[in-house]
Amino acid sequence: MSFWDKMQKIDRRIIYALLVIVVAFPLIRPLGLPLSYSDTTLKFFDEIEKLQPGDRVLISLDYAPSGAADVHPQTVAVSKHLIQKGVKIAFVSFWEAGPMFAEQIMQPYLDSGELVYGEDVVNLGYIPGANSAIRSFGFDCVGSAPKDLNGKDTASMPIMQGIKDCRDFDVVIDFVMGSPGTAAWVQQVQGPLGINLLVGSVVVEVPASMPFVQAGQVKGLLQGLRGAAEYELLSGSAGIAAAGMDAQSLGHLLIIGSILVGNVAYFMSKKQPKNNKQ
Amino acid sequence: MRKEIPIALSFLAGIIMLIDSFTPGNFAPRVELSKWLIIMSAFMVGIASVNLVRIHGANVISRRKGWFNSFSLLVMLVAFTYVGVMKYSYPEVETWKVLFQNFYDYIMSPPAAVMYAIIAFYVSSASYRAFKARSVEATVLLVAAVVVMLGKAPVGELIWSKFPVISSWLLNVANTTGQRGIMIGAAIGGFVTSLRVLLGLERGHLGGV
Amino acid sequence: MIKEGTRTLLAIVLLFAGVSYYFITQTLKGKIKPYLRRIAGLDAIEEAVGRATEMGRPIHFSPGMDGFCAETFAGLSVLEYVTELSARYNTDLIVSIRVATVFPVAQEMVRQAYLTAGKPDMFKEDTVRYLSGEQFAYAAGAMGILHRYQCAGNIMMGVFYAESMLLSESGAQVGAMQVAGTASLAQIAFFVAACDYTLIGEELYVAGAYLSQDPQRLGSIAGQEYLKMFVMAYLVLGSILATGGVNFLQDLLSK
Amino acid sequence: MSTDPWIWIMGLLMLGIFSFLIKENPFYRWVEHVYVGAAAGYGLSMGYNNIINQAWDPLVVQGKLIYIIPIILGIMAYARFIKPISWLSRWPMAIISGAGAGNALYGATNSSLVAQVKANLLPLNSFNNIFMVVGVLAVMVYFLFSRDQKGPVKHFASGGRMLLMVTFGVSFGNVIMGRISLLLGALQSIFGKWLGIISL
Repeated sequence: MSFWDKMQKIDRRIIYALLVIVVAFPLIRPLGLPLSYSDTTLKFFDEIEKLQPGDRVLISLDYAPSGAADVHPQTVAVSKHLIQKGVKIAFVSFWEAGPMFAEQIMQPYLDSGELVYGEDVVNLGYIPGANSAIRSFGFDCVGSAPKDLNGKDTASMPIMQGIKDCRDFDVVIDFVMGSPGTAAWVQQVQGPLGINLLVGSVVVEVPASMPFVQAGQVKGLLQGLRGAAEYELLSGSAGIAAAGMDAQSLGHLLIIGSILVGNVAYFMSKKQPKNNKQ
Repeated sequence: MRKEIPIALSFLAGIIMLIDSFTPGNFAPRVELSKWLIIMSAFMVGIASVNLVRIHGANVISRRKGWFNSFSLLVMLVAFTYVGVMKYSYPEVETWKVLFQNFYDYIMSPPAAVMYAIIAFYVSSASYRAFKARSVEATVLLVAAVVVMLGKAPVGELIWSKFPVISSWLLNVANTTGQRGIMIGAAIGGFVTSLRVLLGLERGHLGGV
Repeated sequence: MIKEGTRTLLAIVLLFAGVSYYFITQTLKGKIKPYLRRIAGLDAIEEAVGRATEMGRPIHFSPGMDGFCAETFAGLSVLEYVTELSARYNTDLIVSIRVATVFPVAQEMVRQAYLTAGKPDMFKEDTVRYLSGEQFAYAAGAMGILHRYQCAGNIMMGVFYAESMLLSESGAQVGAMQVAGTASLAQIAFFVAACDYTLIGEELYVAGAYLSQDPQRLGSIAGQEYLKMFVMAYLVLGSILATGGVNFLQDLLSK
Repeated sequence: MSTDPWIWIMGLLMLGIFSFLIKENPFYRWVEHVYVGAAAGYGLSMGYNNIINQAWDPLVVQGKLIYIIPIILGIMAYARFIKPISWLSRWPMAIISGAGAGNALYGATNSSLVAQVKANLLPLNSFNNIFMVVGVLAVMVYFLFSRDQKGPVKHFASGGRMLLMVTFGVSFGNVIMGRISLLLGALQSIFGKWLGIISL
């Protein structure tokens, strides 16, 4: 077996080890590579900048722990910016795991007394039923979530006063990693009611969401951890996402490199005469 | 009757949804039905657990190979459910709340996060093994993938300033075109399948029980 | 009575429903005999089962991650076909399930298929296995199955999310021949990279009808073809008119 | 290094799953089962919460007697486990799937079909527009199944397939970034929270 044949059949665990090293290194020693902003992030940011103190925003948390590393930093960055602007936030979720993320975000502000529960912020909990639930909530918010996560009546909360359907929120943001998510919000609520819809998505879902952005149904889109990093820098508070950008760059280089080496090995071993391969 | 009633119910539910979509204001039966759907879906959650308890309970009782794993599964299931029920029943007791959050943060989330992380490893080994310029088609796929990667990572901009431009054209124009073609076709396919469900022609989900 | 802005939509729904209904009934009556071209990936399924027989290892099948939707229905018709092949070639089959409501249906389907093939004893209690409702817990279980049984074939047909790469790369690691089919846009790329053959989008729906040769399904595919051609004509005409500054066809869609 | 026992549980469970990268092994198998059990328990407790909030409270506390119907329908779903009456479980399934189909008929037509067709009725006056109009048609031709791909149809269809390959390449390249950020998240937990090598 020649060198290139061996390279073709390299043990995958060597690649795995390289990937760990390459991604972990910049976590310990950041390189600080520059970053540019994508259009969809700028549009997202502009929509949020237009909001005034006292406006109300609905945040739909449609993700689970498995994908949280790519989308949760977005939720953190955007919520932080909204709270700084004095905007009130209602959290809801159509994924079982969603409500826990809202708790994580709200808790520090509630503990410090910066926000008052039921007035500045509310966690409407998880509503089962996927697409049907999104539709039903979109058309009748309080009726579909009569109690919050802790079993308190939502109808009497100051933050929910005057909210009939989702049009009564100034902006609706869906943070999402799959289905039900963007497509359901667009098809079941944005289409019929014409709400102001922004989406923060894991990167995987971005290509599938692009047609909705092109068609104007989604007004702004944050794309994965990089979207979160861009948003952090735009709103002036660099956090965990910005710190991860170097690791992403090196990880990309490794994968591009392995595609190149894999191809070189493929062509070199094809050139050599074969006797022991089919 | 065992077949006709479900088909009739299915048709009725679908028509209520459709009428609501095409008439102004809220169609009252739809508002009610939506709440019913939420309640029924909540009951469905338990079906999966009944399955698990049957399978793993049997493993433990007859001491099959790997019964200890099945036992651990059942212990986790019961413990998590108990803590959750206590948390909702006594929202003022801090212990249950903290315990529930800890179960979630330290037992349920970590394996999920690692499974997702493993994808990164698999993507790298799959790119090494499979992304070969074997044919024109494969080469097209490969080049598009590499250009987009270089356009996305900050380091690509340092290599050639045009990478982000080309990659955003690929994402916004070429990708949107391809996705749109698939989407329009799939919408027609999905329409026809939904129609068959509504008319009771597709009833795989009603059989087998 | 009809909501503003949905009139055209209603007309489209009625037109499409009418066309589909016509083709389904005509095919059922035998007046139309729909023709479907061969889909290359389907030959690969038989090859995978044959190969598994030679190696004496089982085939793994997954009907995807979702409940009863168009893709799952199509996936289950492929399962029926795979079970027939498994009976014909005497190859063991393992079906892993994520959605609780799909479980009894798949189990019944496999049992019936073995019975019809005259090999009822090939069906075992653990031929069809419910793993977990949680996405990655299911994936963890299915990866375990692929490795523990060293499956020689891995067939995945239905809705898939992020676990597509986990399942298909695990299959590749144990050297399984893999055929996947999905309409989940984001995942097709992973299947294309790691599998031997991938059915893309609508090919999956058509595969279901093609394999079952059920006239009612074939009829609806025939109707679909005409609807698609109608939409294509609309697209061409609309763009030509738009070039001349006439936006009649765009406006029509918002009425 | 952390002294919190919960963090240690987290770290060990993570290592258990990671160990699969080296080889399938008993430790992995055990963590796999613990994970399945935890997920089922979490789902059950959420389901309990929802039944109390959405059904039991309205029925018992607010006296909305009509809610007895969906509750009975919900319980009927469990009839599948009792052979002689298992057919009863078809009723709730039928309602849920029928409503889903009704929603899908409207949703798919409205957003995926009409909105996408409308967005693609572009004037043929720029390269991008011509590309999009011709591209969408080519992809749709590739998905025609009632005729064999011969002659001009073949060229058009293979152009469509080529465009699909670009689309999948873009998806793949685009996704890598997301996957690496998830690996990053996991490594931050292990090296940061657990072992304390990096500060967060």
